Amino acid sequence: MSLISSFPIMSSSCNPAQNTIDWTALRSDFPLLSQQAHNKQLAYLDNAATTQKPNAVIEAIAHYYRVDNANVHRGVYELSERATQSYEATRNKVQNFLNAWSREEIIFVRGATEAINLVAQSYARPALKPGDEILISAMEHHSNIVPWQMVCKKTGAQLAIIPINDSAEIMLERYQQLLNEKTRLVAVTHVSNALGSINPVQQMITMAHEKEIPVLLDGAQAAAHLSVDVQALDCDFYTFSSHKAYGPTGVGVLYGKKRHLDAMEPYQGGGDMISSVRFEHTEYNSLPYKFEAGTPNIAGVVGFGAALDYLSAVGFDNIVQREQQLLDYATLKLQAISGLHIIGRAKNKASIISFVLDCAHSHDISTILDHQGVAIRAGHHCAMPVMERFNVPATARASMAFYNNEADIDQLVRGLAQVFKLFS
Amino acid sequence: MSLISSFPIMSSSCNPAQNTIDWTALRSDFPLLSQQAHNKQLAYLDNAATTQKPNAVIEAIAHYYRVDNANVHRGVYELSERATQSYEATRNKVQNFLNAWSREEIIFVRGATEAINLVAQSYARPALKPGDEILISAMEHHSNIVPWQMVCKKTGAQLAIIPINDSAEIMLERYQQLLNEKTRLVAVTHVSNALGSINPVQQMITMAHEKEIPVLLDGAQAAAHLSVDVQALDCDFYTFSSHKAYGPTGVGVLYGKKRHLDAMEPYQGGGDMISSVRFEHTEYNSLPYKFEAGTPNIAGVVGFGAALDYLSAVGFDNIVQREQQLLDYATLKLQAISGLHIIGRAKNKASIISFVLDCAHSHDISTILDHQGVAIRAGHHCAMPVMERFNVPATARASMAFYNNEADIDQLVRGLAQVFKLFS
Amino acid sequence: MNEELRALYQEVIIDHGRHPRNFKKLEEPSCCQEGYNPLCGDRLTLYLKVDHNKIIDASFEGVGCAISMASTSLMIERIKNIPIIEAQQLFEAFHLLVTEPSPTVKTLEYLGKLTVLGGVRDFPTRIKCATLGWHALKAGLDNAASEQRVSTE
Amino acid sequence: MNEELRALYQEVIIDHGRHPRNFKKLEEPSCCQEGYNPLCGDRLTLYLKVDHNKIIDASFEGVGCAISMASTSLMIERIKNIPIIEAQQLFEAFHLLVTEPSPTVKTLEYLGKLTVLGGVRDFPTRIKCATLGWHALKAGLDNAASEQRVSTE
Ligand SMILES: Cc1ncc(COP(=O)(O)O)c(C=O)c1O
Ligand SMILES: Cc1ncc(COP(=O)(O)O)c(C=O)c1O
Repeated sequence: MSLISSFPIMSSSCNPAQNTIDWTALRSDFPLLSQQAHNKQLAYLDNAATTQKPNAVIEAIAHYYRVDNANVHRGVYELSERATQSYEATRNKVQNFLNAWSREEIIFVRGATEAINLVAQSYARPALKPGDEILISAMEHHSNIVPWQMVCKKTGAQLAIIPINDSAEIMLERYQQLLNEKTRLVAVTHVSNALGSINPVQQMITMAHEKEIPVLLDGAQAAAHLSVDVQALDCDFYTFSSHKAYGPTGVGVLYGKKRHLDAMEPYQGGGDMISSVRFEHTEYNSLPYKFEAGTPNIAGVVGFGAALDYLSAVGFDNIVQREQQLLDYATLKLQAISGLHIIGRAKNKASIISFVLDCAHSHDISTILDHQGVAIRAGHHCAMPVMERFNVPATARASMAFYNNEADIDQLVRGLAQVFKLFS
Repeated sequence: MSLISSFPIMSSSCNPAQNTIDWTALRSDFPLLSQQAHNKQLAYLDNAATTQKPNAVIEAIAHYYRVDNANVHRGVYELSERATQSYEATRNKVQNFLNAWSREEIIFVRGATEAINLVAQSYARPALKPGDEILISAMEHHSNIVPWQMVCKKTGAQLAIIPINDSAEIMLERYQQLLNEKTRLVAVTHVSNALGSINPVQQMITMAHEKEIPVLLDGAQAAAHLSVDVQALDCDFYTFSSHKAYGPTGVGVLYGKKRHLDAMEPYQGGGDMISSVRFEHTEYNSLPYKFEAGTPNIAGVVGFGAALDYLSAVGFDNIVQREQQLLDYATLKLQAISGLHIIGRAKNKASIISFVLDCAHSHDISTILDHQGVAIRAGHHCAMPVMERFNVPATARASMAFYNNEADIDQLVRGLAQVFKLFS
Repeated sequence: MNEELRALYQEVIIDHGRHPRNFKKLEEPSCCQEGYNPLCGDRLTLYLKVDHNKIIDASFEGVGCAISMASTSLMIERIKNIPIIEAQQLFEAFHLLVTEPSPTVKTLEYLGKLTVLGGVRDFPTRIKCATLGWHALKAGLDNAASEQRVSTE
Repeated sequence: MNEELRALYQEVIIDHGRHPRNFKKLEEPSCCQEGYNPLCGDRLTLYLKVDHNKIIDASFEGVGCAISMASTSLMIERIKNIPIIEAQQLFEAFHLLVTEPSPTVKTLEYLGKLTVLGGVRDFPTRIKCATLGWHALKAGLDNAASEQRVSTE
């Protein structure tokens, strides 16, 4: 197949065992990375915001539109059948990717944000009473705060916050105390986008389940960087976005245990999510279609399938090992800079480094780095409460993907030297 | 620019005045149309389900991923600024396309279905009381029925139905009677997907506004086939999908008058839609971002911009004229077939023809036509109440776009001859 | 006309599609089961009269395409006066016929006249049409069985 | 270091960014106006003392990048002891400075020392930083004006 043969690591080695990956060759699968920015080679270090796409993904989308485009699930003709099969094939791939029990547990949405909102509106809202509690952590992304605030406002329920220590780790004893008979749901991030912390979610789920409290994991920063097994975790819901996992924008996944999804109200009404419509009465369709009203992002889902194929060809063992190498290298280099402070020093960390400089605000840092060809993020990273917690107005954040290399990090360090030159 | 130069009608003539279009050349802008289906040239006549995409759109998406991909609205670096500008440029194009008063009135969603659900949840649900009425017509798509049923169930409001006559036209006198002091909203389709009727929406809006009742138009079947001016119409909301307007899947538009949108609650919570988040209190961002939580379908929106450019280069005068030609031709040919009955004979019709045969069920028709290379839709077209109204279990539907031609219709007619051969 | 199409629309099918047998309501049925295909709107009601674990009469009503009408009509001809357990085996065999790339000779022999529906294999979007009546049968028998269990317990 | 960057981060800006002038609370201000940039989290409070349509004192507090701090600091130096109406003209002129490709000589002369912020033109994502204090000024003056209207009516 053309998508596979255009994948360099496959031609050099069919067995994606550790250390056999040619990372340099693999980088050339990502066309955007070869561009110049401000006359410098681009060092793209904003992967927590969004990842770049391999040619296989870009080609899968174009191929879909050139050859297979039709509406799904309803056509009798072959073209529509082909479109439906490519769309549904991705559902199977996601099922494997997460090791879900059934393909019916995989719902396609726009992104992690919509997935969380769906659970807030269809699962939590009808069930919550005044006084009930939703438990989140102090390191959540706004997408895992605001939907719960909205639903609390409607129902009279309340948010409770699991505190984090100075190293940016969940305080498990406090978490244990906060789990109580009023707690209706725990919603925590698997990996923090602002701090890099990998949370002890397995343990947290066990603790919550002892009190029969269900758990939602926000996997936006985890799914493309760790291997996730929802059955082993036994989480009740898992959410993530394709665009942060080398796939297209406009696609996300809600995984939910079948018994929850079955019991839930539909989220949106429309075509495909119904079984029969009369003005007097409407019957809803079965899973997963009950939650997929209207024409979905077909091309996006097809492209996402290509991204999952790509990821599994690289292999999570390799990805984790390479990204930890990069994290270690970058941490070493950055902490050697005096006047630079890393925010977020959890023992378990993904390849995300937030930092502040004594001499310059993160916004200025980012502007100057941009002129050295280095793309990092500056600001609150949609995690304002984290900024408050660490008493900083904003941070600069470098986040790495497996296609980054030591040269990117060196370029970041050289760029920071310019900041110091200007500001001190 | 490469997108423009790859656009044949531009090279032959810069002025898209009527009759100057080379429709044959233009057809070759759509790569999918040149394929064979079952060893026959494909006659794609299911444009009401989804339209095919011109190269300019496919290229715009690939170009975005190869060159501009970054997250929007939050990055300081140039790449992110470029992504934001391409994304926001489409908002201006949609504003022009609909002649909206302000770009803030344009909200990007997944599709028409989500747009209607957004209005149902954020506009109607908080306002509705038991006994209130939402007025829809008897020819709505499920996407403009089920969201209202869901909101009625939550609030105790009721659906009222504007009847249609045997020609599939809205009965305006009955509509006038149904508009009463309990009516909170009129939600009608601009063009019926199952019948082709173009509804007298200008008149209907005037009648509703006389009683100060707001009107939502479902423009899913209209936006790519008629020129729409929301200010002239004075509708309160207008909704449509990119994928039915030659653009990518996973993108839709909600237009709403600013004063409505300003007063509405946000729909989903998350990144980008907030101005500040504290655990105690969250402030929402201004329009349009209040309604665009999370990372949007950036590439899709960029591709949609290319589709709008394409449409405006072809020009609505040309599109309307060409599609009416095709409608007239197809109607003439089909009504000459004895044993074939056209369902939906409104005076004002878009290029959609639903029909039934005495001798064969629509599903069988579609299978046989597929084997002749003709793609049409068979079924209830997500409009089951329309099927009940006309007392048919299902219909076959041929729907034409400007890139279709008389040969496609001849191929359909020849295909039908095979159906008769087999079934009578 | 192409071969696959001819294989799908065999004479028997066209005939049963146009003139379905046992197309009526049944007086005092043991169970009446709705079958519904939301894709195309095909809808039928299957009536079964069961006695001592045997189907003693069956009929149906409804609207649908030639495939779903013919398939249900042929099914009813075959299941009349056979034990429930055999009807359930037939269901499995029929399922294999329309989904497996090459069903075994044994399956084909067992199904007999019902094999005329094998052509549907090449039309993935039509498999639901061919199995609509059969799914109604399975659901009806399951319900009948569980009701009987309930009433005998 | 590249030229555009040097044009953005001139000495004066680095200096005012690091040591903003009039960085304090004002006693008994006529108005105190918050300015907030959700993009980066920059947040400042502008204090104005107005008497007889004239700004007689001004100060600010807050956190932010060098551009927003310096811009506000330089703005306050300039608006002290000028009539409200002139401050409003300055707002317009400053807006032209940072958004127009080539501001007129007249605008540049009028703005004087404030022209050091012209370099921000080449950094579209930073224009909001440069204008944060100015937007607070405009909002503050509008509020002050409407309050005065309210109190004199
Ligand atoms: C931890 C976390 N949760 C949720 C989200 C929201 O993802 P999306 O914007 O794709 O919906 C993000 C992305 O920024 C994130 O980092
Ligand atoms: C009249 C009408 N309304 C709404 C829709 C729903 O559009 P989408 O599926 O793109 O959300 C359709 C599409 O089938 C339609 O024809």
